[in-house]
Amino acid sequence: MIALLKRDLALSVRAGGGFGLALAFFLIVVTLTPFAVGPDSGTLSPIAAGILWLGALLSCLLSLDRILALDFEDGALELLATAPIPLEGVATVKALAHWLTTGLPLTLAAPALGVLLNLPEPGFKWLTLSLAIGTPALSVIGTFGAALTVGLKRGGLLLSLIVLPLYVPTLIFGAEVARRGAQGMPLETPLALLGGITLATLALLPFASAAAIRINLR
Amino acid sequence: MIALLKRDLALSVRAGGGFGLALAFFLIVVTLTPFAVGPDSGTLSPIAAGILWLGALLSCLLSLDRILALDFEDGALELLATAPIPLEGVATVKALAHWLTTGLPLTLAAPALGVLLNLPEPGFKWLTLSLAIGTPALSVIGTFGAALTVGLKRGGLLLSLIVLPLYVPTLIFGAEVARRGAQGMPLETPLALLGGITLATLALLPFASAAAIRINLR
Amino acid sequence: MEMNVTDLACTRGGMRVLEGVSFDVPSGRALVLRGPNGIGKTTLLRTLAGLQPADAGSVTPGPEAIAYASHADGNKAVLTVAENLTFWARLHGTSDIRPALRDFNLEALETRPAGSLSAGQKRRLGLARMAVTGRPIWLFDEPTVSLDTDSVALFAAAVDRHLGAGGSAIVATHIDLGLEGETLELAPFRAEAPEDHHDAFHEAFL
Amino acid sequence: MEMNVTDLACTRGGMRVLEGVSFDVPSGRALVLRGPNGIGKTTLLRTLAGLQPADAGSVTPGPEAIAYASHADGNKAVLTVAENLTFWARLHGTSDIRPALRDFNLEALETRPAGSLSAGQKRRLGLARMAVTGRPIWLFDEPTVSLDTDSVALFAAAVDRHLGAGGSAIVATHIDLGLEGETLELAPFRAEAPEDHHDAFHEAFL
Amino acid sequence: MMPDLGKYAVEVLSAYAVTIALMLALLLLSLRQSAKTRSALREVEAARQAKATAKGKADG
Amino acid sequence: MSEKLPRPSSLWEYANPRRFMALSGATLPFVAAGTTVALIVGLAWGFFFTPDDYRQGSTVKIIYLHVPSAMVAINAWLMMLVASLIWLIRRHHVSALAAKAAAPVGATMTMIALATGAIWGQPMWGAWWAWDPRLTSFLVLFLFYLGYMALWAAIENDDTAADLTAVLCIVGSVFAVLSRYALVFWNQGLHQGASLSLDKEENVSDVFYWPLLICLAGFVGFFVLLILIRTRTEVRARRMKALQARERMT
Ligand code: HEM
Ligand SMILES: Nc1ncnc2c1ncn2[C@@H]1O[C@H](COP(=O)(O)OP(=O)(O)OP(=O)(O)O)[C@@H](O)[C@H]1O
Ligand SMILES: Nc1ncnc2c1ncn2[C@@H]1O[C@H](COP(=O)(O)OP(=O)(O)OP(=O)(O)O)[C@@H](O)[C@H]1O
Ligand SMILES: [Mg+2]
Ligand SMILES: [Mg+2]
Repeated sequence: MIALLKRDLALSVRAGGGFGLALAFFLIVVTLTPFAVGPDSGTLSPIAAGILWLGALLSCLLSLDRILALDFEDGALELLATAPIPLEGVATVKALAHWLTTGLPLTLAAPALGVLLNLPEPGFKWLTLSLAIGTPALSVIGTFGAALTVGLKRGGLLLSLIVLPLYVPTLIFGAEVARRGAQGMPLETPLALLGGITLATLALLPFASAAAIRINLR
Repeated sequence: MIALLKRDLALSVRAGGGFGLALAFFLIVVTLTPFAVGPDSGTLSPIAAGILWLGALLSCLLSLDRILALDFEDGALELLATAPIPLEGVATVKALAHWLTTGLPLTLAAPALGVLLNLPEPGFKWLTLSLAIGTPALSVIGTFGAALTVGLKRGGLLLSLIVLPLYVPTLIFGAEVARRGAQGMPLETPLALLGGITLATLALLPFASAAAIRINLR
Repeated sequence: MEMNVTDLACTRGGMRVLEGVSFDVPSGRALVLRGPNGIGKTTLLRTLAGLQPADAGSVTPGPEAIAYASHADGNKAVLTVAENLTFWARLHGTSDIRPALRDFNLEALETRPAGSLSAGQKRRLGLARMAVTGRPIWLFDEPTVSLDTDSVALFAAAVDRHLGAGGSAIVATHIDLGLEGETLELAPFRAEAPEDHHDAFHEAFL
Repeated sequence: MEMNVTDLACTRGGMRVLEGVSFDVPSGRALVLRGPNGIGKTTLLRTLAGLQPADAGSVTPGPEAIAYASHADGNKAVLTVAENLTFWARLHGTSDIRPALRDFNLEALETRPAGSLSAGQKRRLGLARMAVTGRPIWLFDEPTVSLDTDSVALFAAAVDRHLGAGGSAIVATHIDLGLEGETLELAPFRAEAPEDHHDAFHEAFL
Repeated sequence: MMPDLGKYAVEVLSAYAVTIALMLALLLLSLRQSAKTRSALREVEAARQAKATAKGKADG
Repeated sequence: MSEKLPRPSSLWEYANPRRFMALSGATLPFVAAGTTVALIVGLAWGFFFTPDDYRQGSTVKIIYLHVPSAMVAINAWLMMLVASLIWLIRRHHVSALAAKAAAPVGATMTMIALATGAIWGQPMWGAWWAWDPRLTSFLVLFLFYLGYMALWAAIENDDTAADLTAVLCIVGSVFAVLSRYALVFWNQGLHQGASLSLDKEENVSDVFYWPLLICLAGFVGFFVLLILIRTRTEVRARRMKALQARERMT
């Protein structure tokens, strides 16, 4: 399993894609927002936390199809399915590798981009925290979506369609935490719920992902 | 050339993807925005026009890799390059087909989604107009990006990275028209500039796209 | 290790392809599968490897004793030959990739990225993977595609050595490899187009 | 139509592959290209078809007289056989797809989506495309892959008819098709590993 | 006959129109698909039957 | 597909495609007749013969469309969930096909509920749309329907498609419930509470109650009717596919 994680990380760094591109997309979405909604801070400030969460979610989304598709195409997924590790473990490791190369950099970059959108001062801490807690759920849910669509040609957009409604609860609680944080409001409840969602998806969804992979390999 | 256009349209309808999915993604981005920035119309109204433009741009972007990649993979692009029509014509037709299956539906759907974001009443007309004028430029620019990245495996995210900066001028003027329209401000200048950009890209970029395709086939 | 297959039936793309396949492969022996294109060799091997469920019949031992080499090699273009092999070795809990590199004449290529290999070299790397799994039963689906004669000899020698150490192998191929063991022609096991069994539960439908 | 190739040099992936290739193909004749894997047959055909520039040498006539059938067929899985062929015909300004369908025994499959065809049938469709281009010089890259013997005969007959009508053809293949014309072995044209020409501008660099 | 809908006539009528249009569209679509597959299946079954009888004759 | 079948010994045998076709063929005309009557009576009663509400004016007539369609939309998803579970556990093809057949009907009902709600919202709340949790969760439900149908359409192999969509349906159901709670937490909302509860106090007044109930029956009948028609279509299409594949094999 550690070998698999190492390999996936090496691949995403060496293929010159996985790692930098999600981050770049995040940067670009955030940069384009002022062009789209207008530059004045009165407009930007209140939506900053939300746009950052939305941008993180979208960049996460766009890198999902790399989680399994490459391994499926070159036959490595079949070999992993017959290897002496459970497919649930493979699904978990894949999600973890995705988080390490996408969710984690996004979380670390978010404060810097918050400056661009005039995020209010107290919001930075909570934005980072909410992303740190919420993005693992995004990766796990995304792995499930990728597992469902792995057999399809150009399943990319279909994958987005399937995954986005599943992202709704995470997005709501995550953005709520960041928003309340920025306004200095109490945020224990949404924070607890966000953590709960992440833990529950981590515990349960790998089974569904493994089942979907098995069905797709058949 | 008409044969090519017809084939591309038939493909995107029959493959059960190209057509509906960009629209679905647009719907989803717009739907998620309130979850991210909060539900009250005081926040949503002023950013509605911008978010709609941003959403249209992103959905456009995500469907770009279908423009040429499928033809490249199955060898049809090589055959088109040796067929007795200029490659510039092929690039133009591909962009047109992309617009008909993406930009046009997005333009038509935008007013309906404007309702969801509480777009102010006078904005609907100008939003639709600006999208109708601006989305062709998005398709043409996108075809150029697709031509640049067509030889790469999973060029999807790299494609986004290349195309997004090229989209900036269109986005600025398009969103400006929609925003000013929503606020009842004068908008002749950005509208004229938006039209100018579209015409210029339509006239010039197909040559660049054709050159890029030629280089990638080599 | 011995392999027993009894009365196996396999389905592909929703259609019954093979029926009533039975054979034994004693340890130290190989079984060569033959049959025209589309008869179901790949389907049978995938079923044996546990990638798809059997419609009927039994296979012993289960997938955990089996290593399967399909048409695709599953190696990563940006990783080097040694990195690819090491990954598979660690995944299967073994560690020494030297013998596999030597057996398939990959030592000179060890540090080359797999993507820069020629088709035959890629194939050799795919076959070398089997040696590092450490599993007793090897399944091969047309292993010699794009190999030149020298490499075919290397492959046959590697399988022979595996058989000599008490392993067994099933090879679907169109050429003669000179392996110890029998040949199974699959054509007789082709599934009949089903009659309309009005009593049967699902047949009524499919 | 006659084809003239003089002193052609081709490059692939930044490396010079073939050098000094010269031949003539008179009209009504075919040329068969032979050579081991990786020698540069595909590279040569792509250069002749105008898909990549020649490093040196000349090819007459240019790409507009040439139809090229590569490894890939370029047909769309969701369109039917007739729709695919009609598309290529209209693109080349011809219109009658009947003869092509007949020549390649595709009439029974006319309304089937190309995606539901077997590999050999797909290949036949790809070859039928050449007939609707209406061009005089046909280039084939391993056309008989996955064809059975009957289909190979169909293909040879179609090429013969094309030659009889004054066309010409260049075929890279490993099997004997019994076509009218010569054979060109590519091995002697293999490019030398470049010396260090310190004076030459590009050589020093590659 | 027509009830007085007051100032909300447009809303009420358009709600009814939209609903009935969508339901009818779905119904017609389903019926058309049903008819299509039914006749296509009949054709396939007939062809099979014909083949089976032909084969039976040849055997007997 | 017309031979006589022995009497079923278990309820599950109705999942036999042949028996399903026989049974559904026999019941179809009755369902169609009942649905037509209920819809015409209910809608006519509601539209022509009920008084206006003192607060809402004539817009209250929209309730006869809005509430039944909303209820059917939710219950269609529940039915798909049950059918998916039956498919996964007992592998009865008809139940997978019934789930497939239900999705477009459910999606249409969701669309009707959204459209009539939006039309109603304009006079009542002064906006076509508000991010009320009930409304929003309907939007999310609509997205689930879209994704579910797109997945069915995208996968070539029918059994694979049935399996994967069933998994999606189950996971989606959990997330739909989760979204509902998230949305309630996120925004308190403007929407009406329950109007058809058993608690007499809460209920809409009797004048509106009976036509509403009949409309509800009509909408449910419409749903059942369409499920039967569409499932029959799917069964036939499936058999045709099997026959053609068999043909190709011989
Ligand atoms: C786009 C806007 C709307 C949507 C999506 C929507 C959606 C729904 C939903 C999902 C239900 C629940 C049915 C159930 O739980 O069984 C419902 C019921 C109902 N809606 Fe709406 N609604 C919308 C607008 C409105 C408006 C504007 C009104 C009136 C002011 C309204 C009045 C009602 C009533 C009275 C019920 C019945 C409550 C019940 O029986 O539980 N709705 N609607
Ligand atoms: N994905 C699929 N969907 C539907 N049918 C398939 C699919 N893959 C294979 N088949 C069919 O199943 C049958 C068995 O295929 P299989 O790949 O097992 O044959 P094979 O003996 O390995 O052939 P080859 O020698 O060409 O490799 C063939 O008739 C083929 O047409
Ligand atoms: N994309 C590439 N990048 C780098 N080198 C390549 C690439 N494609 C081919 N080559 C090299 O160029 C040489 C010529 O390749 P080419 O495909 O023309 O050979 P071929 O004669 O067609 O072989 P085959 O019989 O296998 O089809 C080979 O040595 C190959 O390794
Ligand atoms: Mg095979
Ligand atoms: Mg070649």
